Amino acid sequence: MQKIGVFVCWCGSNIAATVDVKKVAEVLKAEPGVVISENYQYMCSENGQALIRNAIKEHGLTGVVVCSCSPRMHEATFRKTCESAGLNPYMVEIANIREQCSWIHKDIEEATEKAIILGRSAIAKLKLNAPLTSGESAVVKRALVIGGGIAGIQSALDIAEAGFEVDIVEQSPTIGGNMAKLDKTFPTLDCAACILTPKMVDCAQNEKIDIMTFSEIESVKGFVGNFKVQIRRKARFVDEKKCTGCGECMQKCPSKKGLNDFNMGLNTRPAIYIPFAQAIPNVAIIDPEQCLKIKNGKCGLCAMKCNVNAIDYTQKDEIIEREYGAIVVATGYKPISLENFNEYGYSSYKDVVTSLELERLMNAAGPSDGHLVRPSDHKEPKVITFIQCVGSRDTSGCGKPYCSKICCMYTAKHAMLIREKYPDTEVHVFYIDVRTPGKNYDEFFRRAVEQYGVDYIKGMVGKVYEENGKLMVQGSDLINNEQVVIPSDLVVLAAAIEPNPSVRNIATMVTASIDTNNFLTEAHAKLRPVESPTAGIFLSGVCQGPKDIPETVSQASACAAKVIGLLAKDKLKCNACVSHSDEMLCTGCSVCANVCPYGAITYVDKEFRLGGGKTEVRRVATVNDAVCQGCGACTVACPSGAMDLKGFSNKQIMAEVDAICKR
Amino acid sequence: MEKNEIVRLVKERSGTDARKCMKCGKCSGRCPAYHDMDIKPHQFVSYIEKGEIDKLMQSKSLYTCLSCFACVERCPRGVAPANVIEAVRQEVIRQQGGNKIMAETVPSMIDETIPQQLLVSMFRKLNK
Amino acid sequence: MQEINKEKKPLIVAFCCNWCSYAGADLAGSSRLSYPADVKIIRVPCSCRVNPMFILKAFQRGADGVIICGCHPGDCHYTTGNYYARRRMSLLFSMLDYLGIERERTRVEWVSAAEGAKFSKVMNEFASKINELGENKRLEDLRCKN
Amino acid sequence: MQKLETLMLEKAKNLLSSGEVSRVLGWKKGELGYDVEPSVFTSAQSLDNFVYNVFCGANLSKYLVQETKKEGKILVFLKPCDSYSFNQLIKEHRINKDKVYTVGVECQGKIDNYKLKENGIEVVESFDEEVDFVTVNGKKFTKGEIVLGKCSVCEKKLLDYDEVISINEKRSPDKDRFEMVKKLESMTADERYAFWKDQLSNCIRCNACRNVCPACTCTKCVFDNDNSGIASKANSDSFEEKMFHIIRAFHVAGRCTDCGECSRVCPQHIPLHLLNRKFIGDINRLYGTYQAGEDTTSKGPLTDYTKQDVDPSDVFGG
Amino acid sequence: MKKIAISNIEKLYNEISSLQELYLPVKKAGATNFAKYENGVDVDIKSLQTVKSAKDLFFPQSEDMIDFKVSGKNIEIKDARAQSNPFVLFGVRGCDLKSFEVLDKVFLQEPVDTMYKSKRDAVTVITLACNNPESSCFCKVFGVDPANPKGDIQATIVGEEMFFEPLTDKGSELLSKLTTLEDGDEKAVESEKKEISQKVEKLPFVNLDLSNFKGENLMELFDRPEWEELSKACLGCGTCTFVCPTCQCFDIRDFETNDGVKRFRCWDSCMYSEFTKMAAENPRKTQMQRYRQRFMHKLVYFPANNGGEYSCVGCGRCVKKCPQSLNIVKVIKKLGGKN
Repeated sequence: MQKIGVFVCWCGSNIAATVDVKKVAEVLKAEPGVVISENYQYMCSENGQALIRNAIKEHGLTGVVVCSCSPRMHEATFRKTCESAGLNPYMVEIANIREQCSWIHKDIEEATEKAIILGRSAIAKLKLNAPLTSGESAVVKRALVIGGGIAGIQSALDIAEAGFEVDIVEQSPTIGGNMAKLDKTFPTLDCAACILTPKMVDCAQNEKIDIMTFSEIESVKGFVGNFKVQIRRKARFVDEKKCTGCGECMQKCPSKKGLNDFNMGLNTRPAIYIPFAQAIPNVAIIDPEQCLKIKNGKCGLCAMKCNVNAIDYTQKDEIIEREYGAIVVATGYKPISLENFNEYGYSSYKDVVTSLELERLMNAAGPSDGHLVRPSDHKEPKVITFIQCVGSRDTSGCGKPYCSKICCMYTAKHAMLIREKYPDTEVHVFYIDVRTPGKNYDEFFRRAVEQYGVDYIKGMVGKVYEENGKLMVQGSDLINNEQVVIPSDLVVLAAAIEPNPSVRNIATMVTASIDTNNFLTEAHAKLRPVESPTAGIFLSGVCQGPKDIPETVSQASACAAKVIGLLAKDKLKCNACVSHSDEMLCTGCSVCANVCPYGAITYVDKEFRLGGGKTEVRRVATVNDAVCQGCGACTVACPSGAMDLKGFSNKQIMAEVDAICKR
Repeated sequence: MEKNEIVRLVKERSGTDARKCMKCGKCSGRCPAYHDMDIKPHQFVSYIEKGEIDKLMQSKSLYTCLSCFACVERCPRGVAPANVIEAVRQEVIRQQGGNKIMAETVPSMIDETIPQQLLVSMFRKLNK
Repeated sequence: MQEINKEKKPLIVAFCCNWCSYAGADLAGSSRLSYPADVKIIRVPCSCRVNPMFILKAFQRGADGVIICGCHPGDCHYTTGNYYARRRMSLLFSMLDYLGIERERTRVEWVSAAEGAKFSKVMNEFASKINELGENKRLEDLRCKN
Repeated sequence: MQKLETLMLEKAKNLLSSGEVSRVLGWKKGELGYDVEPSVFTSAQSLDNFVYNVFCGANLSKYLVQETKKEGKILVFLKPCDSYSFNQLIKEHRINKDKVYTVGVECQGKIDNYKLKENGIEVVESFDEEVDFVTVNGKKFTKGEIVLGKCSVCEKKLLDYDEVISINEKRSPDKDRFEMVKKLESMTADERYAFWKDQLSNCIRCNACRNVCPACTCTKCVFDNDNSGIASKANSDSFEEKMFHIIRAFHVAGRCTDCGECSRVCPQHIPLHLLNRKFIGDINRLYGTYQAGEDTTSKGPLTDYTKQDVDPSDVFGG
Repeated sequence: MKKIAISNIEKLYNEISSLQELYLPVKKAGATNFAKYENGVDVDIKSLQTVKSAKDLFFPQSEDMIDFKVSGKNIEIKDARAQSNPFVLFGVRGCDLKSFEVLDKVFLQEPVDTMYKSKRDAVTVITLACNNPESSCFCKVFGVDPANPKGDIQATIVGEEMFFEPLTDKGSELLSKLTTLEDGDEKAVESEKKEISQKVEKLPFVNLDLSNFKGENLMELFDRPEWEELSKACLGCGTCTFVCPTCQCFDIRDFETNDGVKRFRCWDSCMYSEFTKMAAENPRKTQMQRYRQRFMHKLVYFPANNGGEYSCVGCGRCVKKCPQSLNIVKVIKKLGGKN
């Protein structure tokens, strides 16, 4: 038999002025199950709480209804009160008779009647409450960072700094990402390598950080605090532990026709190579498609040359499994493919290049040793035309609907650097808008125009064609209202950026949500921008949306802070109001998992007794209490009525409905 | 007909939402007939948005547009300047009423200098 | 349309999501923006927790109108809950209409935690609409009416 | 059609004798010609009673939920509409596909026994089927006159799993699937209310519609579950008629393949499919055309969303 | 013997319903069932068979028993049984009439079911001979003569006229009050009856052999392997039981109202997996067991306890209504004897 205590709060005159609190207490006392009903001036005060505590002890109450202000205000208070008196905190219900009654109604009779009904409704619900306990789960004190660009590096360093172990998994043979390819960085024009490579070295030297390059995520299981991840370490045919990075093998390799990815394919590299001088790890790798030994068994020069016997032509992919408490997704971006933009002639003319290619052309470690020449004839370009928004802000279906955010600034940087280094070069920039919000950004852009005399033309290019050995760039000059044709030597396209294509697969594995542009969705656009809605998954860098280096680094650090906050806990307290599946009713149809935003539901085959000694194996849903946030989407989606939500069960809500409708 | 009504009709017939234009000028950057136009393709879009139909109806561009649809093809926002030009041209023709050229009479008018595209677009226009 | 007499006042059940609309209702309260006492609120974690069963049950028990309030689409605390609720309720309401039940008796409104004024306005409008419609006869259960 | 039956029998006998399958799920001859019943055949001998003709309206897919839990593989013949239900059941993990050998069979529309009786035919002594006509006891009918309602609007394709037995091109539908739904929608609310009140007050809650429905495969129905809060056994009040049918239709919304079994089996001839079809029509209109059971992987419309979905207040075009 | 032209019959309905409530076959939304006669209803008296049987009138699908009114912590108990006023049940066919005998054996034996009895006592039954029995009819197998259903008044349609013959005092009394009727001749009725009897002989199921269904064969029949195949397609719905004129199982349920609890009884079906949930569950776990129970009850258990009286009347409703075409005829043919 239930013993319910009802406690009606006056809230000074806030409630008592419009609600006859004594009458409410008196009427509710007559409700079946109610053994004590009191009213008091301030229930939330220490004296009020003592009243409740004493009543629990004296009457052995099984549940408490407080008729007071909004549960959003004091539900937690009264739960604690009850807990301290030995009553399960979830055996408390609040009837909101202030915000939703006394404050909005003037007529005392009407407000009192409504308060009674709200009280009855809370009693009806309480009768079906069950004591709930929040589950706990241990936290594995190790983080996984997927992606070894500047975002991943920064997150990993910060997490390691706080004393936690971090693994970086990078799909290419070296960490560094896109930033390693850049020449200079805006708006300060410091050299990208000079600021990035020390961080890369820090990663390599930090004993808390384990770098796994040329590796991919194979599968992710588990939940916040307890992820089990399989990582595929792809065969690089060189023993990472033995290779010293001396580079001798590269010299001897006879197969030298491979396109150099690091230089955006602008020059070639041997079949065995180190991506670039400061690569981390500074270890060679063999391209099996190109290696004569691996392809037809004839060669083996590099192995002969290697002093430390690091070469292993038979190496196989290896799958390792590790456990993590948190996962940081830092998969970054790539420029979009320009095959849809024939008008700019990217695939027809060698001297139409993307901005990232230009970075390599200008980089001292690039294919032309930092001497800016055009790819076709290696001559110095005298007229260079930049085209912005190539594929950005494009809703025609050819490009991307969003602004790629970084192009305005790097184009200004390129223009400025060129004018600085080659003052006799003419530089034109076709733009739609120049967007420069950011500290010292607009000043930077204005410098390009005012100090370096870059010719900015408001308008877009309609076509690029070749005439007399020149690239003719035809476009609008909207300010002068004329169509212009600029004979150029080099055309640079500011291609839109898009999330790394691997992110889709990774998002699916970690059950993180992803938007129509393949950017990962944050838990809240404003208030939780570095977390995924899936607990334990964090977002770092461009995988969440276009951003430049300073922004990426700040987000990466913010992300690290969140990870540290999680890993610092020994145990995670779970939400007590979680869904649960009645296995006797569940048909395993998978509908609930489809609507769960957290990936909290999995299915298991379970054996059930049918009676008469018979058993049956059925697929049933199980909810992971550590992951479920208690929204209840599954409870309505579930066709068989097997899913219900603790604390807001079907029966509880229907009991409230019934109570409200009684009159 | 009232001016606003004409603007509405032209917008409707062109099927173009001029508000989608982000004023990049790519259409005019690509237009092969640009130099023969008094009102340029990108201006057609902004004029119609501003309701300046009279200027458009008197524009010589109506007759210099080749209907090559390069502007439509190139627009990153899915706006169709050529369709606006076409719609204005149609409105002018409708208002002129009787002076329509019948499709049948076109062959007799052909001379070798008329561009093929113009012929095609005339047939498209006149056979309605 | 039948007049509702003084004793038989209309009854409106409002399901409000905990994060936006319930907070919006609290804000209406603290701003002293009144709406009829006929409106009784039931707190649910998210609009996606509202089972069509609850709505039918409310009508069975004598409710004259049922309104579901949730976060604005895109603002859901649980990111996607109200998107599902939106589809479910669209289909359910269309079905009730198909069965000849007055379509104004059911409603969905998106009310954020900041929209106390909107909450009060919506409830006033809805209550007056229900008043106009009169007693729910088409989805009533006579056993519940005494 | 006779030839089709021969091909099917041959297939069944071969698979049984080769041991590829241990049972055959098909249709068995009745006593009056039209009272064909679904049956599981376990031997070549028992197949003597196997039949496939215009009276095989029953959807066999749901039986597979239980049958695939048993030892051995079962051969099943699926008409186009059955195969959509089959797909939906696969999607919902209700059938173990490894235990089924699936043969799609051609269907030109099955006869509605009720319409047959209305035409005075009490016992079927002989019949002859063509794609567009059927002659029963010497009386010639166009298919449109006596086929089940679901067949006259059928647009379903024969889905191919293990194999397909088909001779003739499929008959095209006679009418628009949503004709009656649209007609009801165009009525006033009062007229609609009166229509459904008449129809649903005939409901005797025999649960035939529920139990035959391939989308209703719950371990325990909410209406049978005293813990669900809405359990009920009879329509003790007119409210319960509506409650039952709204919940039943909503329960299968987005999952209903429109196989029409609910209406076929209703002893009171309540056009229950009009409720399901309303949901299907709304889903098509509001969220894009969706045919449940067309595949085994896509997300159902109620477990999916787009950010631009209409608000419930705009559903009526307001 | 009285008669009336069928073209005039609405007048008769009006006259009867002015005296007592009148229930007769009414067509609504395409289905014919017994319903109260009121202005504007679509009477379908010629319909051979209603979907639900006439048992509805004594044993409705759902009926209130007790109301518990709760206020605060007090409970008040109220009798909620409906008062039965005299009423006329018109258009009952031979099979349904026979079913009343079966139901009486169940409900009127001690302890008497007062709810059933009050309605049974209040009725005056006007039966109607079946001019055109259907192929699914096999009432003759159970000793029913569809040409001669012995109600309080027996009606027969001959051509465009309906004839009435009172068979009980109750019947005579009612008939004497009906001024719209005129005197009729017996001869036409007799020849119609003969014709009906000839038609009955030609029905496909008229010679079903029931000889095997005897109490002494109970265990043998119970264990017959054919049940498995017979029940294979059974969906476990309640159609057969709900349209059956003799099925009499019910459940007692409580409904929580806004001020207490309403206790009512409603039909239940042995075909349901939720039937007779005892301490935990239905003792019959498989559909085969449930299917077997229904037919064993009709053909073996009931006659064994009731002097050989089967609790099937051969109306054929299950033959027509089973969604998957399972029915008692198939059972009788398989297990009954020399079929």
